[in-house]
Amino acid sequence: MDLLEYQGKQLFRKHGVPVPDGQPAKTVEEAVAAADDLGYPCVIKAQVLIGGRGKAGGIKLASDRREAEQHAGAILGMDIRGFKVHQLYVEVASEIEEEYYAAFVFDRSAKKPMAMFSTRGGVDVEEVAETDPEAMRMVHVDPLIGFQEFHARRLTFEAGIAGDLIRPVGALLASLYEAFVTEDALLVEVNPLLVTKSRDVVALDAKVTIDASALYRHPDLQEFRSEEGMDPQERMARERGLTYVALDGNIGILGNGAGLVMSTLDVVAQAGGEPANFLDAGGGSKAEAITQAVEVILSNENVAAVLFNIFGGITRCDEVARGLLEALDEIDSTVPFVVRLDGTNDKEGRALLAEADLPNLHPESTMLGAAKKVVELAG
Amino acid sequence: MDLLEYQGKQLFRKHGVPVPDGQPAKTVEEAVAAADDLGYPCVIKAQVLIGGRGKAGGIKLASDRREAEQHAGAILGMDIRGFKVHQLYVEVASEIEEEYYAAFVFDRSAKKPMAMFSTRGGVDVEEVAETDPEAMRMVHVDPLIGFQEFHARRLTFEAGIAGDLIRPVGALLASLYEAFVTEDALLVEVNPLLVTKSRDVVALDAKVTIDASALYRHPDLQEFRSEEGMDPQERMARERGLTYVALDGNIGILGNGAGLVMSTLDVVAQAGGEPANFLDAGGGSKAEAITQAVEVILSNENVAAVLFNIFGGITRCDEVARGLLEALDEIDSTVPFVVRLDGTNDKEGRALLAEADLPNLHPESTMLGAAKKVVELAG
Amino acid sequence: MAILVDRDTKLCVSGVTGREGSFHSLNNRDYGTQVVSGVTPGKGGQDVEGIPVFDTFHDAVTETGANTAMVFVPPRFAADSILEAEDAGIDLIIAITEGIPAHDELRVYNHIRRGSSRLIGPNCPGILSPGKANVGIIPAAFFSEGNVGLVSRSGTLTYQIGNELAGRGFGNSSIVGIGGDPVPGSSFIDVIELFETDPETELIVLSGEIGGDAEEQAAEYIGEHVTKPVVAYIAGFTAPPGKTMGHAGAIVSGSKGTAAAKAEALEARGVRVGRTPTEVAEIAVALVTDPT
Amino acid sequence: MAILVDRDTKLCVSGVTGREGSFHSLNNRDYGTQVVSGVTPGKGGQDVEGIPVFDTFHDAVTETGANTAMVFVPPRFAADSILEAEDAGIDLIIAITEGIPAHDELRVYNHIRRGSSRLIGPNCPGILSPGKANVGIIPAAFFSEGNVGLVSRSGTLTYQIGNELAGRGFGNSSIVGIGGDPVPGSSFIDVIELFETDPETELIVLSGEIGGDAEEQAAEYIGEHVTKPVVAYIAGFTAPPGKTMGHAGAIVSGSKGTAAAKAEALEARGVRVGRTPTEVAEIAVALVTDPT
Repeated sequence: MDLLEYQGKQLFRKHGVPVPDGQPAKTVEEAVAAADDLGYPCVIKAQVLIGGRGKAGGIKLASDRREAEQHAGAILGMDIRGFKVHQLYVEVASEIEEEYYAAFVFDRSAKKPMAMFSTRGGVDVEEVAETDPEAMRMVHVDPLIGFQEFHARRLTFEAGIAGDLIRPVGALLASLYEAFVTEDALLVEVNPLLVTKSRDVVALDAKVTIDASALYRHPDLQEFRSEEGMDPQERMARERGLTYVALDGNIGILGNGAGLVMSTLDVVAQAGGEPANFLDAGGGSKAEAITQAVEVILSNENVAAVLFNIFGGITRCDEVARGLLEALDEIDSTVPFVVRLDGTNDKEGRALLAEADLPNLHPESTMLGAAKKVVELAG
Repeated sequence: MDLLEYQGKQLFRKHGVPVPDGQPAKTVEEAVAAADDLGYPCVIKAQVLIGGRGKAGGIKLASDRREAEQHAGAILGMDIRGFKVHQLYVEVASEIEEEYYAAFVFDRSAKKPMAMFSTRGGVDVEEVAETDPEAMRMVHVDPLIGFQEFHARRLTFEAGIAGDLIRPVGALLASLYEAFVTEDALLVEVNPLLVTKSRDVVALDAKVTIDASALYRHPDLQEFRSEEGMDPQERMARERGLTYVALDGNIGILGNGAGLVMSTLDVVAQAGGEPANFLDAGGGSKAEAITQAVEVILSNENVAAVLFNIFGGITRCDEVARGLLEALDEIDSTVPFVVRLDGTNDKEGRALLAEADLPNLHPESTMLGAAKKVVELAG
Repeated sequence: MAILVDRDTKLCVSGVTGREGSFHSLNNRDYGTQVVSGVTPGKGGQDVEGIPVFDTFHDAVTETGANTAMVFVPPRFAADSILEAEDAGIDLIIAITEGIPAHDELRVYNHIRRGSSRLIGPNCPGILSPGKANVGIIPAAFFSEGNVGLVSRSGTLTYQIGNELAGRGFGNSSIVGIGGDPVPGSSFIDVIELFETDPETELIVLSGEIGGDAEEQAAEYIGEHVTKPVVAYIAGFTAPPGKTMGHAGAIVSGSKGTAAAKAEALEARGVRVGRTPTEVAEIAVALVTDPT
Repeated sequence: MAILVDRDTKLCVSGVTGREGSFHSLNNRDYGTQVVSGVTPGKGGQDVEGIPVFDTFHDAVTETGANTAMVFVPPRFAADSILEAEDAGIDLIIAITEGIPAHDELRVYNHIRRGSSRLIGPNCPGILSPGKANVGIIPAAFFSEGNVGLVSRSGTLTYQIGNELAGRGFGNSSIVGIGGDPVPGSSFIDVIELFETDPETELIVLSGEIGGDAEEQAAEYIGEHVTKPVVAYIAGFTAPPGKTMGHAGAIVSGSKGTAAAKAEALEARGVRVGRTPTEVAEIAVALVTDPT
């Protein structure tokens, strides 16, 4: 779950990561009131879950109330790389002396958190890491002992920052790690990490991704859950607890288990078809969940045919068959369904489908056969 | 550093360990005001750093203001096993249903914290552990992962407490561990851990020992430092940063390093003498520290002779000699000093003593010889 | 022989009294697995169709000699249950639970890894050694004893590939689902190392997917340490690139995590990669018929 | 030969620019120890009479090939410095610092113990292998090369016993101060194990003191694993019992921690215990003259 900048900064503050004063705003009036409150010059920032806001004109300096009003009006409702701006953040303007970069992220390879620091912040750090790898300092943190002072010293001394910044940057990194762990973040990224003219160190941006699996222990973070940037099917699927990703083709896909669904996409593509979605019905799906999944798939008007590819472990094929039949009964669709059922209770499932004997139901016995069939039916 | 009950409970509260309401008091008036505030019945408790307060009459139930006044007056100033009562704690009376025992302590042998729990609390648990070891449940905690829910389950299920108490007792144990670690305690002990008639779980007593080496990171705990129960020499030594323990004999002992001082005590005892103190001047003592140490030793009027046993590593023998000569110059004592110097700069140290040529200074070249000499001189 | 679970497995199931837990425990027992005990705090003393239930793993180990644990409790309790099993001296812990918070997994991983227990999963379908023992939720009826060692990040995809292999007459020494979480307790490498030394295993099939670099690491390991033939499958060639917000992840991994990059890494080390589950089985047939 | 430190030791000193740190670093170098570098954050690039100073242990290891660390920084910084040395891949870390908080020591101990580095101390005088290397604050002039391995919890008592032995013509293979803190990085057993396999060591002297049960554990180990003669000394026969408030400590240790109990445990395993440092030396003479 990605957080907007102002949400991330709220967490930063809670854990002692210094950030400039700022206030969120949803309307031009709120933005102007916030700007008046914070004082001028201030910065009006679009709050969207995508990078490149500055280049897109989503971040503007306002030196007085007139400018604040003007910028807020211009930015609200703006479209930034497909994301519409519904939310602003008004922040005190900072005088920039240096721009650094700092982050904590999971290193899946080493299975440890990785601390990252660079003096080349405020720019595309992926490019920095590629063209000048030495400029990106990285150290692993043993999660059982946590981020130690020596980690901070390594990062800062090796990056070669000035002596007077070693301690404040180190302290910021320690607080950032605390936020990373305490808030169950998968990523905390500060770019740029600012050194002001008065040699203060502040996080000027905040990119935070929270582990959705850990939300149960962060009731305060659940309200940050945003549906911004989701297409209607994705929103429907989330409401029903399904994993759905919209794609561009015309073949609806449903499977159980992410690996099998991905494999199904591949096989359909190889057979010459174009999937309309990725939908993982998950393990142990009951009939009701399957019915809802069918609704989600069919709500996409591009869908010309649907492939059900089920290999039951926890999932029982008879439940899937029952769910599908219920859905077809309710929706009354003529879209053809190719259904392949294997695994737990597959015989029972196949029997249910045979019994229903619907004209648009096409049972297939193998995954490859089913993929070929659905491509044929989708035309 | 041992804490008084009310100080320990202050820490408990901070970490969520439930304790009955209570207020400290230093006078009868304060105690009565506290009792009025808390309501009756309440308990007036002597605050001393020694066990067995109840048996000694240091804990009394007051059912009204008259009794509160009476008990507070009786307990203040009372002597409990050598400790004079300067401080009271007034606490809401609890209705006792069960008395358990809980503690966290360092297990030096396993080099891990040990969690302890017993349903046989409110009594001498050392005796319980001896006569009925099964009644004392103990589990080690890996300090790198901390006290987990399973540790609490093991303790409580294995102790066989009622099902409705598993969670509250487990939660109390988790909070107690947090206090143990966060406050740098060497011991936290709750005896009794009370189950009230309304099935609430509270810590009715609190024994907490704080690691003196960690006080630098607990400025709030430093004010708890008490000099209660210390003899005048111990207080003088502490003010000077020396480690001093008063003993019953007449031979003053000074050495550098706890092991060497203990060994010196043993050797003096074997030679037939009786040490008057243990004094470790520590590593790298400067002349001034030695001078102060001599002052502390001689402030004990029983001292008939003094043994200096120095083996210099960090400590330099010439510094020791210089400190001793300065002290003797200032104090003008006739008490004989037997001095054995070996190690770093021993030649220089011995030369300084020889040069001073004081009548009450007796250099010796071996530890054993020095011990025999000081016993002879002490008479 | 087989790896990890076999006739000597003595299984204790955490969450044995739950709906899924009891269903699969009994299923595993029906298959022949020795399910000696279960753990559900507060239900000690009860039993699940003869499987005795204990309040703690420690009691279960002491009383029933369990050497393997299966963790079936909800995510909120799973990390604690794994740690408890380890503390109780269980050798092999198989965590089925999906949705354990990543930081919990990280702590558990780094703790377990430095001890002597082995963790498989979490978020995995378990391990099946056909004809010997089944621990987890793999539908055993589809698989028979044989010489193919199968290791996979994905549950149902494992069944699919196993099924394709079975369709061509292959049986399995063991089928190991290592799980799809970012921090699996055991990696492809850990399992492949066991297959390499298992006399029954003659062919190893690795089933991977996009994300992370576990397949790339496995490729390197195979190139250096594995003498047995290995066939691989990678799911996700046509998966859309995930939306990730920050840059740190991309920099750290150093890998694109794409199916193409993984297939390339494997092929560079001499591992043949099937483009569909069916093709994996076909390659396996070719390798056995004409091993080169 | 010797144990732990010798001519191959390449020492990096944490806190090398401090008053005590520089004094003893130079002292150790004068003795012949290879003091290759030092660490003081913020003073990287400077030198202490030719010893190059680095900001981090990682730099020091990379640049100077240090394999041994001596930690001389104040207690507030010591645990971090030990962890840094370990993270930088130092094999042997000798922590002189006194007064490290116990919970810090506990975390450091449990972390280091599960890795491959060895920690001696904290709150110890270091290690002297006469004629080869001196790392720490042991006054080396009193000791010469020889065949007695000496291990002690106490600093100055070590010198006293070493001196008594020297007075009777004994030299030392190595003198190891393990430190007097409740959680020493290495125990008597760890060091005795090394002496047992060190060909130069013919006699082992153990110097203990009251408190804890390290001597009792050592006694058991010696009884089972040590073939070389061992002489022991225990300080504190006449020490007053410490005032401790709670009961938990006494229950956990199970040992009284008294000198008498320790001496008894050692003697029960055939270890002769001298009642004074002088007597230790006399027993050593007797053992060497008439080894039984």
